[in-house]
Amino acid sequence: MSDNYAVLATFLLAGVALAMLVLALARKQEAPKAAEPFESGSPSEHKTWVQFRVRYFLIALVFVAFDMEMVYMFPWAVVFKRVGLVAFMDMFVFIAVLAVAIAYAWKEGAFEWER
Amino acid sequence: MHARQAPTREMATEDLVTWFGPEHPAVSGLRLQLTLDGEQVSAAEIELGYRHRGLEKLAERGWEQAAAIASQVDPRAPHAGAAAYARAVEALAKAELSGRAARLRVAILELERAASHLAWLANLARLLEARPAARLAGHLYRRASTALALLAGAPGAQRWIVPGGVAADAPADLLRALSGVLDALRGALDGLRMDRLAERRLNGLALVDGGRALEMGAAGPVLRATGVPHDLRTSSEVYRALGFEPVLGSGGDARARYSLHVAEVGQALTLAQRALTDLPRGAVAEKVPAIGVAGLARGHAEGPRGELSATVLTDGGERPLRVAFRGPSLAHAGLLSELLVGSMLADVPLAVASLDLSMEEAER
Amino acid sequence: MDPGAALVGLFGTLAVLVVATWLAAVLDGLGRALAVHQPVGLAALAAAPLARLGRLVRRADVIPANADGGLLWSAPVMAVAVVLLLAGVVPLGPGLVIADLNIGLFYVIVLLAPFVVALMNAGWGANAKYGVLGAFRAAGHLLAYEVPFGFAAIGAPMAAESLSLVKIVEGQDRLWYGVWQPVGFAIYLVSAAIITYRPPFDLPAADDLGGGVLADVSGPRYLLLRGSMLALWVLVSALGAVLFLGGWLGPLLPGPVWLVLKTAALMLAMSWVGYRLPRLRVDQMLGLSWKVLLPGTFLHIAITGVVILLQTGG
Amino acid sequence: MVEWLAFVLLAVIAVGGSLGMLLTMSMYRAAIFLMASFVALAGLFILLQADLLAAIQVMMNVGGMLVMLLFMVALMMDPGGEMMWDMKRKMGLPGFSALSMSMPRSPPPAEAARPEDRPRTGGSNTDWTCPMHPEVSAPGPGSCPKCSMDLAPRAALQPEAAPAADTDTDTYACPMHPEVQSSAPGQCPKCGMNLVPREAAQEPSATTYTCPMHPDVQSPTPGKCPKCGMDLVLQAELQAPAPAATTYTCPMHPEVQSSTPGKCPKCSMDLVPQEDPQAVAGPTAYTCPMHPEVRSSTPGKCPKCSMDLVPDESAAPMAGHAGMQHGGEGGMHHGGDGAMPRMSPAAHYKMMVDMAMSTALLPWAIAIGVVSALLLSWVLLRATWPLSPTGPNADDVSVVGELLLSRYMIGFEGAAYLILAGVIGAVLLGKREHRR
Repeated sequence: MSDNYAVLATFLLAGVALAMLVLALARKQEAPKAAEPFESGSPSEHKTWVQFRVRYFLIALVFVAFDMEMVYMFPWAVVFKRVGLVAFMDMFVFIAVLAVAIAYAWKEGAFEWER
Repeated sequence: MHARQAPTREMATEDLVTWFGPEHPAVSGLRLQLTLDGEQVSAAEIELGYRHRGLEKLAERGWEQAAAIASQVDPRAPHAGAAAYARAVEALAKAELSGRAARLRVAILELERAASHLAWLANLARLLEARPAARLAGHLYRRASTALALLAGAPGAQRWIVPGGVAADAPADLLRALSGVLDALRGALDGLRMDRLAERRLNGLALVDGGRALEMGAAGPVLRATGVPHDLRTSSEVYRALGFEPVLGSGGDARARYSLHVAEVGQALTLAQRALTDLPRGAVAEKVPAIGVAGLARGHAEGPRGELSATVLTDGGERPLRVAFRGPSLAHAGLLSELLVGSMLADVPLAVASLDLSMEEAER
Repeated sequence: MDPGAALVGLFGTLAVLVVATWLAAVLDGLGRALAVHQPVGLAALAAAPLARLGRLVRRADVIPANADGGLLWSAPVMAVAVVLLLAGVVPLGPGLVIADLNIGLFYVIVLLAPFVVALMNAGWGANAKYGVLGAFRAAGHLLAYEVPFGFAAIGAPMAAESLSLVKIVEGQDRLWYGVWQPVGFAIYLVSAAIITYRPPFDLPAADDLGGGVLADVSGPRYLLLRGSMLALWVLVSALGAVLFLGGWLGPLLPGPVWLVLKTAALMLAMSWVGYRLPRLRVDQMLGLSWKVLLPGTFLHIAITGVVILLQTGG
Repeated sequence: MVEWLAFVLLAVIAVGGSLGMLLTMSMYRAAIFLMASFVALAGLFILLQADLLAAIQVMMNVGGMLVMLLFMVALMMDPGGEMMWDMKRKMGLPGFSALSMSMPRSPPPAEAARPEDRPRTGGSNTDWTCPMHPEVSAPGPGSCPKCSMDLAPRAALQPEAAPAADTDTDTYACPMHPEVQSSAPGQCPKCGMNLVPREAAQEPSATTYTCPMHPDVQSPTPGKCPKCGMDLVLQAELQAPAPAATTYTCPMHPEVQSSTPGKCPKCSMDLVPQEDPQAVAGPTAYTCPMHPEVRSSTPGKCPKCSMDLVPDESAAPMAGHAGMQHGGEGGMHHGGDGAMPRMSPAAHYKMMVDMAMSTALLPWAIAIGVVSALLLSWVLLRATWPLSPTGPNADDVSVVGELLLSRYMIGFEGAAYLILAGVIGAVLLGKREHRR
C-alpha cells in the first residue's frame, strides 16, 4: 500500500514541479498597463475583496452535513453485499432520516435563491 | 458547525460595485455601474457617451450631408433613418409619393426590420447559449441581408430611400429571393422556438410594465410586447392596403419580446412580399428640392427598434438650420436601471440584449 | 514498485495526459459542431487546439496589479497536481494501473475538491471583480456536485464489494453497472459535467463575467489551468467508464482501447448534450443539484440495494 | 529514508500552515493555509498506513474549510487583507511577508519627475526609497532599479506617530498601553516601548478608547475591540485637534507655498492649509490610514471607508519638526524621543498578531497546532519507525464497514440524526442570520 502512495507522492511532486517550471519559464508581462485587471474596459475603481454576500449560505451549511454523511456511506457500501438485509435496513433508516433533513431544508426554503 | 462564529446580529455584508461594459463580451456601447449584493443586482446606473458622434451638428453642414447622415443615425437600420428624414423633407416641400415608390419603401423597411429582428434573435440566442437557434437565426439573417443588398446595395452604401421616392427600382430577382427567405423562415420556425430551459431563463426577465413603458417613452417591440398596440404603421394607408395588423405580445418580459420578434419577422417578410407583388406603375422618384422652402417639418418611420423621427428646421437656405433625430433606444436604456434591480448578474446581459438597444441611435 | 518503473509510469502518464487533453479539446469542438449542426472538418478540429497551444505558449504571463501573487501562483500548481494524482489511479487495462488503491473511488472523490479550490484561488487571487465573482461561483460548484457525485458512484462499490477501481471493473465482467444502474449513471454524468465545468455548467468562466476566474489569466498560466480543466474532464469521464461501462472490458480489442473508446463516447455525449443546453445560473445549478439529483441518488441507492439483495438472496 | 523525508516535509507543511494562518493578513489565505495544514496531516495519516482516515480528513477539511471560507468572507471585515497589509506597510513593520499576501504592485509609473520637482527639504529626508525595497536609497524621485516602482520619500513610507506638542507636556504614556502613565520619559513596563509625551489636555479621565478599525466602538477603559479583537487605542491619538492654518500648500507639491488659499500652479489642485514650518510641529493634514489619497484639512471620517482620519505629516516639510530632537529618519529603526519609538520584539510580535487574522482563527490555529504536535510526537515515538508495510494488505474500508454495521451501529444511525439536527440547526440559524 505504501508503495502505491510513494508513487502517487512522486506524481504530486512531479505535478508541482512541472507547473512551477512552466510558470517560471513564462514570459513576464512588462507593460504595467497590461496588468490592470479586466473590468469591461474601465479602470477598476471600487473595492474588490469585499465582504461578499454568499447567497448559498444555507446550502453551504447543509452541504457540510451531507459531506460528513458520505464518509459513512462508503464503508457501508463495501460490506453491503456481505451483510445483506441488515445493512439494507440500516441504510434505509439512515437515508430516511437524511431525506427528512432534505425535506425540512427544502420546505424552509434553504434551496431557494434568496430574493 | 462553523456558524457559531456568526454574530447573532444581522449579517452586514458589503456590496460589490463593478463596471459592466462598454468593453464586455455581452454588453457593448454603454457602461453600467452595477452594485451587486451577492450576485443580485441592487442598483444599476447607466453611463452613456461611448457612441456619441455629433451627427446632428454634422447634418447642419448641408442637405447632402444631412441625407447621408440620416442613414447613419441607426447603423443597424439605415433605411428607417433615411425614410424618416425623407418624409421630413417631403413634408417641407409638401411633395406626394408615387404609389410605386411608397410600395418600394414598404418593401425595404420591412426587409430591414426582418434582418434586424433576425440579428437580434441570433444575438439573444447566442447569449442564452441556445446555439442551434442562434445558428439558425444567424443563417436567416444572412439570407435576409443578401436580399436587402439586392435592393439597396452592399451595407455601408445604403442610401436608397431619398426624398421624393427611392433611388432605384427593385431588381427582378428580388421577389424570388424574398420568397426564398420566407420559405426558409417557415421551415425554421420550429428551430427558432425556445426550448423549455431557455424559456425559463427568459420568463419574467427584464419585465416591462405597459404603463411604465409608455411613461418612459418606450416604443417598438419593447412596447408592443407589453400589449400596447402602438405602431406607426397602423396609421399608414399603404400598410393598411397591404392588410397590416400590428402584432402584440403579452407579458412584457424577454420571453414575450422573443416571440414577438419571431412573429414580426414573418409578418415583415410577408408584407415585403405583398408590397412587391403587383407593383403599381409609375416613377420611383420625383425631385424634391429642400432648398427654397422654409419652415419646420418632422418625419417619422417605424424602425426595427421603434419609432424613429427626423426634424428639420430650415430658412430655405443651402443648409438646414437644425436637424434633429430621435429614436427609442435612449428611453429603453433608461428603463434598464429599473429593470435590472433584483435580477441576477448572469441575467444582466440577457436583459440588456432583450431591449435591442442601439446606442449609436441613442447618442447620435 | 522500483523507482525506475515509477519514473516510466510518471512519464507515460504525462504523455497520455497531454494526448488526452488534446483529444478532449477535439471532442469538445466536435460535440459543439454537432450540437449546432455546423459542418467542420476533422482536420480543422484537430488542428485548432494545437494552434491555440502555440499562441498560449508565446503569450506573456500577465499578473494583475494588486493581485495576491501567492494564490495566483498556487492555482495552476494545484490544478496540475490534482490532475496527475487522479491520473495515477485510473486503471487502463488488466494490470495496467499505476496505483490500485483499496480506497480508490473515495480517493478520487476526495481529490476533486482541491481542484475547486484551485479555481477559486485563481479568481480570488486576481483581485479583479469578475474573478472574485467567478471564485464564488466555483465554490458553488463544490456544493453542487460533490454529494450527488459521491452518491451516484456508490452503486458500483455496493455491487463490487470494494472501492478499488480495478475490482470495480472486474465486478462488471457479466453486466455493466451502467445497464442496471441507469439512474446512478445519469446522475453521475450530470454531476461530472458540473465538476469538470462543462457547458451548461461552465459558470465560473462564464461570458457574463467576461471569462470569470480565467478573465485575468493569460499565456502559460491559462494553458495550465484550461488544460487541467480539460484533462479533468477526461479523467472524470474515464472514471465514469470504469464505474458504469465496465472500464477496459470488451471483446476482441485490447483493454486500453476499450477504455479510450468508452471514455471518448462519454465525452462526446456530454459535449453534444451540453452545448445544446443554455448555461444555468448558480441558483439553478444548486437547485438542480439539491432538488433533483440528490433525491435521485436516494432512489438510486434504494433500487441498487434491492437488486443486489434479490440477486444474492435468490 | 523516503519516509523520513516525507515525514519532515509533511510536518513542515502542517506546522507552517498553522503558522501561516496565524500570521497572514488575508482571511482567504488563512483558510487556504488551514486546508494545507489539514492535508499535510492527512499525509501523516497515510504514513501511518491509515489511508481511509486520511481521505476522510482531506474530504471533510477541504469541504468544511471551503464553507468556512465562504462564511469568513461574508462575516469578517477586510477578507482579502488589503487594508491590514497596507497598515502594516505604513507602520513599517518588517517580516512575515511570505506568509501574508504578496505586496500590491504599484500603479503604472507616472512620467519621470524633473529635478526641480524635488522637494526642497533638507536633512536626511531627501532620502527616497522604494516601497518594496527599503534597501534602495536615492537622493531624489525616480523609479526603483529592482521593481520600477516610483520611489517615495522614506519618511513618507515610515511616518512617525503624531508628535505631541513640545510644550505643555507633563505626562508620558505608552503608545500601545495608554493606561501606562509616567511623569518622566522611559519605557513601558508592559511592552518595553518608549513612552511618548502626551498633552496635558488629555487627562486620563477625559479619554475614551476606540478601535482603530471600528470607530463606533467606544470604551472608557482600554481593552480589546469586541468586533475584531484588536487592542483599543486612545481616541485622541486617532483624532488630533485641527491646527491653526497659516500657510497653504499643494497636497501633491509640498514645495508650493502660499499665504492665501488658491490653486497649485503645477497641478491646479486646491491648496490645503498647512502650519507654518517654523512653528510648533503638529499635524498639518489629515488622511485616512487606509486610503492615503484621501486628504482633509480637518479631522473627520474617510469618505471611502468611514475610518477616522489621522494626522499625516508627509504633506508637511519634514525639516520643520521643531519638536523633534532627531530630525533624521525616525520611525521604527532609529527612533528619536519624539517620534514613534522603537518597538521591542515582543511588542512587535503582539502587533503582528493583532493585525493578522489570528483573532478569528486562534481557536483553529491552536487546535491544529495541538493535533499536529500530538500526531507528530506519536509518529516519532512509534516502535515500528521507520515505517514499513506491516502484514497483509488489510482492506481498511471493509473493516470499518463491518464495524459500523455490527459494533457501532448506534454510531451509524446516530450520525444520521446528528446530520438531521445539524441541518435543522443550520436552517434555523441561517434564516435568522440572513433576514435583514
